[in-house]
Amino acid sequence: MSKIFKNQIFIPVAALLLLMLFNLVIDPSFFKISMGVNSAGNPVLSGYLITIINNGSELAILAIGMTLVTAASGGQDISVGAAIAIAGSTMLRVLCGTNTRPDTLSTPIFVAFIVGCLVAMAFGAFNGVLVSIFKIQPMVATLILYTAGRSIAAWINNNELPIISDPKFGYYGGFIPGIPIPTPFFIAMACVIIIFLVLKFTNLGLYTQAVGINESSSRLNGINPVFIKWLTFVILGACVAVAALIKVSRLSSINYSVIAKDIEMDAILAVALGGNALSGGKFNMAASIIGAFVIQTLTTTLFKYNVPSDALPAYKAIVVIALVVFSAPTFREAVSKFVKNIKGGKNKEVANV
Amino acid sequence: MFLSVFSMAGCTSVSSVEDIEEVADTQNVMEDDTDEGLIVIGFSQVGAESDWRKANTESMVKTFTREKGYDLILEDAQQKQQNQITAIRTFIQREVDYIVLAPVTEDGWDTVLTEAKDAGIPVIIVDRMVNVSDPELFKCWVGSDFELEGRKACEWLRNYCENKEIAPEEVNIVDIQGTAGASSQIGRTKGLKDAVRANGWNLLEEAAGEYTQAKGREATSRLLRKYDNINVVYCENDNEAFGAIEAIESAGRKVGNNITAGQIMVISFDGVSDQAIEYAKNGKISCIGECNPLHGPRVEKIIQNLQQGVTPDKYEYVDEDIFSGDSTVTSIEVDDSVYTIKILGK
Amino acid sequence: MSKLSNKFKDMTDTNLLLTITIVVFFLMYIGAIVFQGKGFLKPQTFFNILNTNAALIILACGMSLVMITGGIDISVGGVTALVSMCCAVYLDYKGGNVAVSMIIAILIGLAYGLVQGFLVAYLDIQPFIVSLAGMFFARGMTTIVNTNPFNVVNPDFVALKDTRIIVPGMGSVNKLGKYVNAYVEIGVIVALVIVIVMFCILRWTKLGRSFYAVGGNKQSALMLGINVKHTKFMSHIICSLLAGIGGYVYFLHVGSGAVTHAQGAEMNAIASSIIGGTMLTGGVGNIIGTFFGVLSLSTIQNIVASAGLDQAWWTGITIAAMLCIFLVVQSVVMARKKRAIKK
Amino acid sequence: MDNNALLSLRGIYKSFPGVKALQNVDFTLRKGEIHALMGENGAGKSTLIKVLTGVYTKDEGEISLEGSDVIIRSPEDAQHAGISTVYQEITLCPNLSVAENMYIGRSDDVIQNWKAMNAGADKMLKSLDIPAKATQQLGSCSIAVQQMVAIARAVDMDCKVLILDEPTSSLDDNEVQKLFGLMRELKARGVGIIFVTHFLDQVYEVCDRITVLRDGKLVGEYEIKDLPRVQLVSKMLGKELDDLSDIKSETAGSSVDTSGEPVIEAEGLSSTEGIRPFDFNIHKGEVNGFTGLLGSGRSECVRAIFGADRVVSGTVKKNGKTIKINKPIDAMKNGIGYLPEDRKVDGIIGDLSVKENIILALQVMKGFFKPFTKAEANAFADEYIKALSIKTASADTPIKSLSGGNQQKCILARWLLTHPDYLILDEPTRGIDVGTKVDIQKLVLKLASEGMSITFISSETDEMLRTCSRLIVMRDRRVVGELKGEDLTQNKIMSTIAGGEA
Repeated sequence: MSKIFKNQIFIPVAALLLLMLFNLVIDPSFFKISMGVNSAGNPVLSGYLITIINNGSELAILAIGMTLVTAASGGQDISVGAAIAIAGSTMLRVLCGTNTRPDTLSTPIFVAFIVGCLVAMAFGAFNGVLVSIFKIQPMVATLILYTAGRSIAAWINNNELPIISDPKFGYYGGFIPGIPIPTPFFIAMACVIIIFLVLKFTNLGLYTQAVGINESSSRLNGINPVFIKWLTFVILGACVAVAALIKVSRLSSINYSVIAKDIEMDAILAVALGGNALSGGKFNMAASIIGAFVIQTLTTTLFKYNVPSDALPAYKAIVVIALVVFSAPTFREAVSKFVKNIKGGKNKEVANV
Repeated sequence: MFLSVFSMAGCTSVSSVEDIEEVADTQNVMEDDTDEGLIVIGFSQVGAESDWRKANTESMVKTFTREKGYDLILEDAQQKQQNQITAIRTFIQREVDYIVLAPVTEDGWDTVLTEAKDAGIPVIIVDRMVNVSDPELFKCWVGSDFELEGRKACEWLRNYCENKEIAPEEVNIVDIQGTAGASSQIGRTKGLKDAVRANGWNLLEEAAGEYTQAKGREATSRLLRKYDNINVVYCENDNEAFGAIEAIESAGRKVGNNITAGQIMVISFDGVSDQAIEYAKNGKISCIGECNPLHGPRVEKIIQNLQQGVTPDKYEYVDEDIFSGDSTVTSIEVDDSVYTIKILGK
Repeated sequence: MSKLSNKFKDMTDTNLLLTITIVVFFLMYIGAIVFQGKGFLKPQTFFNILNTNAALIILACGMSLVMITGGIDISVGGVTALVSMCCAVYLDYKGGNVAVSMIIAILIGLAYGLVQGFLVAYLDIQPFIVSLAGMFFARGMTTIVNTNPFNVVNPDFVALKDTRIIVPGMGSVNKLGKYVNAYVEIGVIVALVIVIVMFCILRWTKLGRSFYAVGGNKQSALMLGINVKHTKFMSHIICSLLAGIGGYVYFLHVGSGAVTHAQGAEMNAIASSIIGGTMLTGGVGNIIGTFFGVLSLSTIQNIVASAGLDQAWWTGITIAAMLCIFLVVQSVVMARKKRAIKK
Repeated sequence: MDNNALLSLRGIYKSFPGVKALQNVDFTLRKGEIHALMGENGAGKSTLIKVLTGVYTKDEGEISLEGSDVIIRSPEDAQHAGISTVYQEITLCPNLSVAENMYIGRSDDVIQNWKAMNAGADKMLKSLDIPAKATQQLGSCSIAVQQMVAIARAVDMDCKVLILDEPTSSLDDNEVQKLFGLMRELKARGVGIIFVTHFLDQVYEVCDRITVLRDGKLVGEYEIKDLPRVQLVSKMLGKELDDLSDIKSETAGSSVDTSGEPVIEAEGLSSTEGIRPFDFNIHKGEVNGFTGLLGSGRSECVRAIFGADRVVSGTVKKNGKTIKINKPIDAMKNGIGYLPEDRKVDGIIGDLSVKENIILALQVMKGFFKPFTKAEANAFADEYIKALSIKTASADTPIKSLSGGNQQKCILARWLLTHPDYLILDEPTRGIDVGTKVDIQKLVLKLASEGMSITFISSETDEMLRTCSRLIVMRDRRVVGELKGEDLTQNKIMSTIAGGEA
């Protein structure tokens, strides 16, 4: 029992179950999934659970990269939202060519994705260089891209808003005809599977943790900490590109100042909710990914009860604080002491009698 | 892209295009008279939140070029009044000749406009109105009659329903509003509300859309979950309409005029972007109340008048049309004026 | 030469970074005058920078303080918006009086400080997460209080807002040939007072030095007999209190309540602190540097604006570039210094 | 009850999850005495001191100072009560000035008087002969100076009780003597001093009394004259000791064949850390050592061989073939292992498990894309936990929760697992109890006899004499001599280090 309680993954899972339980008690229709037909005439599933796995996908993908960056560098990348804008803008630019409202795509989507991916990884590499070579704290280093990112994204498309009319481009953020489950979920699952395979068949996990815990010692054991830190930022860049593809595909367009706004905060939260120390070192990837879905479940639940989107953060904040307070070691210690005291008091009373 | 907007505007408000050329001619003559060389204009723009806004900015930039003897300093306020106030103060320090202000909201301009007046710089307001204690704080205003736009769109809806024999109580409208407090939002909302009262339609809810696609989408999908009888979505600009259409389609519903058959009708404003016109052609947007963004030539004319010491009219409205892809309604009448609907063929 | 390098070696990290910041600021301002001409020569241009950024100066002071202590507080922008909205609603809807609105601002700041400080200092929760939640909460609460932006028309408040303090002996002749005195708003006076007070606290008080000690090495500070938890707690109290005051100064400057107020202010405050030579790792920083950091940041914005780089996105790119240069220079200078000491 | 008692601790209990660190410990300190607190690693010395200084709060027990009970909840309280402490690790703030480090956290004054503070600090620094300025930033001083500043702070506090927790580990002999002088002076003033160290010589040089702890329990308190060294050691270990003499009897490494090709041979090697180019060689099965004062460049030499610092000149040959070593991984691939000097900073990876720490080096050598299976990793870990008798709850316990000696054994296991041809051990016994020290020395000799070449570095000369067959002596970052065979005596080493003509 205590082992389960102590396990890192306990916190996000418990939070998820708690939220589900809350919905089950208040309104079981939360779990209703119905089959409908979308405008393209395809059968699609809809319901709150579908919304969660659909909209939580980008967050889960980002949480993967963010977890690695956090583990290796002991800091967070706050530029992922801006980087998504850049990657998305690049993809649209490549797809559209010179015409911002093309009838046909000027390049295959695959090529556009690769280019967007390279650009996102290049920006990740830029952050990585600042952090690993210049030894600037990650939050500060990524503040640069955070400030400039959306401007760069606007600049890539001359501040125009390209719109893709080809319905195929919409598949990545919507539905593939004939498959009623939203595509982003498949993409997220693919990313999750890839990262777990990578963690299993390479030493990425061991190296990033070693570097995050003790850089100097890792170096003396033959690890190149500079490269590992840099690598985690590049991997995050790749995650950003995938998330960007989903984001722009959802709209078939882009809004530079709004796209993926505040997603960095949610991604960092996902890592923290997963019980991973934001100061780096040991990490649990599964916990982070569940953490991402906890956040999305919370968001969807709040939406369901008609909390306006602007007021949403206030409720989120309360839940987050409750979670971190509950998982704070100091708090747990105090509670267990308190419980002990009560029990101890009872025992003494018994003894007195 | 700009060119296409321009040509489209050309077909809708021919008069203004001719104006440009006229003014440009007088300008060339004028240039020799000014010793300073360029006329410096500080333009504080709201932002780049919508296609309309961008077309508006483009119009200004294309009009006030160096070749024509102007130096335009453009400041994008990114939707914040504070940035506009700062920009105007910077203009004052730089001693520009004219300040053009496209205000983000109507209130809170007294102080800074007084400063401009004290510094002897005339201010021209474009698009939205300002609400100031002393009307002398600005020279004149150029923009659209937003309430008229709203009334025209509602009149179209009334005519359409009458033609199709749809009872007023069957019309269930939601209003996706623009940036709260903006003149356009106030005018278009008022136009709708008056029409709802006069015609006996149901206005289910008013939601904030902030003139953006993302907000439009978000608000619409929330409303669709809340009400299952919505059949008209009244979006206060095109970008909101794009968002609304996405939301409707991803909820598994269809957009279109045939509201008795379960389709949802989208009404929108601006009509500046190709996409909006495209949507109107193929019936995704049922009706668009045009909002003419081409303020540049009008402002230029005013500045020319001021240069020559002529006081312009205090309020100048630009001419605007109404578009639809559906030919059920061909003309409407508002305030005793008849407006022909521009039917956009496929 | 060797004397100079010795001086460089003996300089504390704080003073070294401060010197860099001040030098860069003056170079930049001179550059602006040379390239942009008359606008930057007018005293009022400089005072306008102060007027516009008075609130940011106050926020950045608080931010520097928590950063020196080794923490971070990203809720300051949210608190500013919340303060503006609450005060605006109170003043207009309740017809309240100005003094009470000030107390409201301070109370909001204090409440934030108490909660965040307690969570960070006594429950050992990472400050980033705590203040992130704080930011979410403040932004959310602001919308809950009131969604629509509006201007305050309360006459007492407007009078206070429009009060201008003439700067003696400075001014310029305007287009109409009239001599106009340079002026600052009340907020600037508040900001300057806070800069001075904060400087004194950090330099000469026991608490102030404790901030540096805790930021330098928490464990050591504990062993040296400093109450680390209390020190951290105090840093958050002061920071949030300053966010409350800064929020009011912001409110006084804009005279309205809006959900979008002070958006990104926390990042500007952090950027100003970094440009001013405060290090996020803690233990190094200076309030005077922060003050110049804010000025540098806004001078850059001004240059961009008057350079006629019309698109808004240029501002973002230049600030980022400047931040990048500052960070790299800092990093290189510190590394050099370390090497110099070793030898 | 002793009337002269300055500080007394009665029945102290302290436990951590899973560990009873202190059980019913009594301790008495008298006025004007220097009292050694001895025990193996994990015996509870550090815990006791941390309880006394308020870093930990005790579970049970009483502390009284000059006859009246005191409650100490934080280091602040301890300072106010007149207890000041110098810790083994430097516990000062590197970003503050020297003067500030000496005065911060001491007074109740709200306002700091910089002038008085700097003047006072300068006076103190001068009187103690510490080469630092009051206004200098502490971080710009050498480690030894920083440690001296910490001592100066403690001395300046006019304390009643001064605790020195292994203060000498980063000081050279000269500085140690200076410290001892200071301790005697304070003792004469009536200050009670608690002295914790692993150096037996130092204990017998300055202390009056010894309290021995073992496994968190009190063994006893003794007058120094009543307790010969051997007995002290046996009390600390809890067994009679023949082992020590065992080792002495083996004249180590005398049988090494040095005629063949050296395993590792370096020529003109130097690194960015400022050592003069040096030559070096080692043969199969040989144990040699670098000796010299702290800061003489011992560690820098071996770090250069391992590629831990950037090498700027020189060549390295292995079995006669030139090899290129730019970074640690190159050295590892060529069969070189390096146990670093600073275990905490360069050795352990604190939050990772014992298992992960053990397999790390071999894993890195095996490659990024070839992780060990769980079974393999467990097998390796179990093998070495057993072989080196590492005391740990399980292979999955985080290494940071082990005692210093056991952590060191894990690091040793890490390198043994890579089966190096040449192993560098830099201060493997620092801060480790006598029992483990002996274990490690024995292990070194055993490995050498199996054919491994080992370089052994230690601050304790007798330990070097016991294990090494050849010593390379360093002074001021250059090699000044090489001693072997007959020359391996304390005196000869000392004179070579000192560098006199004699």
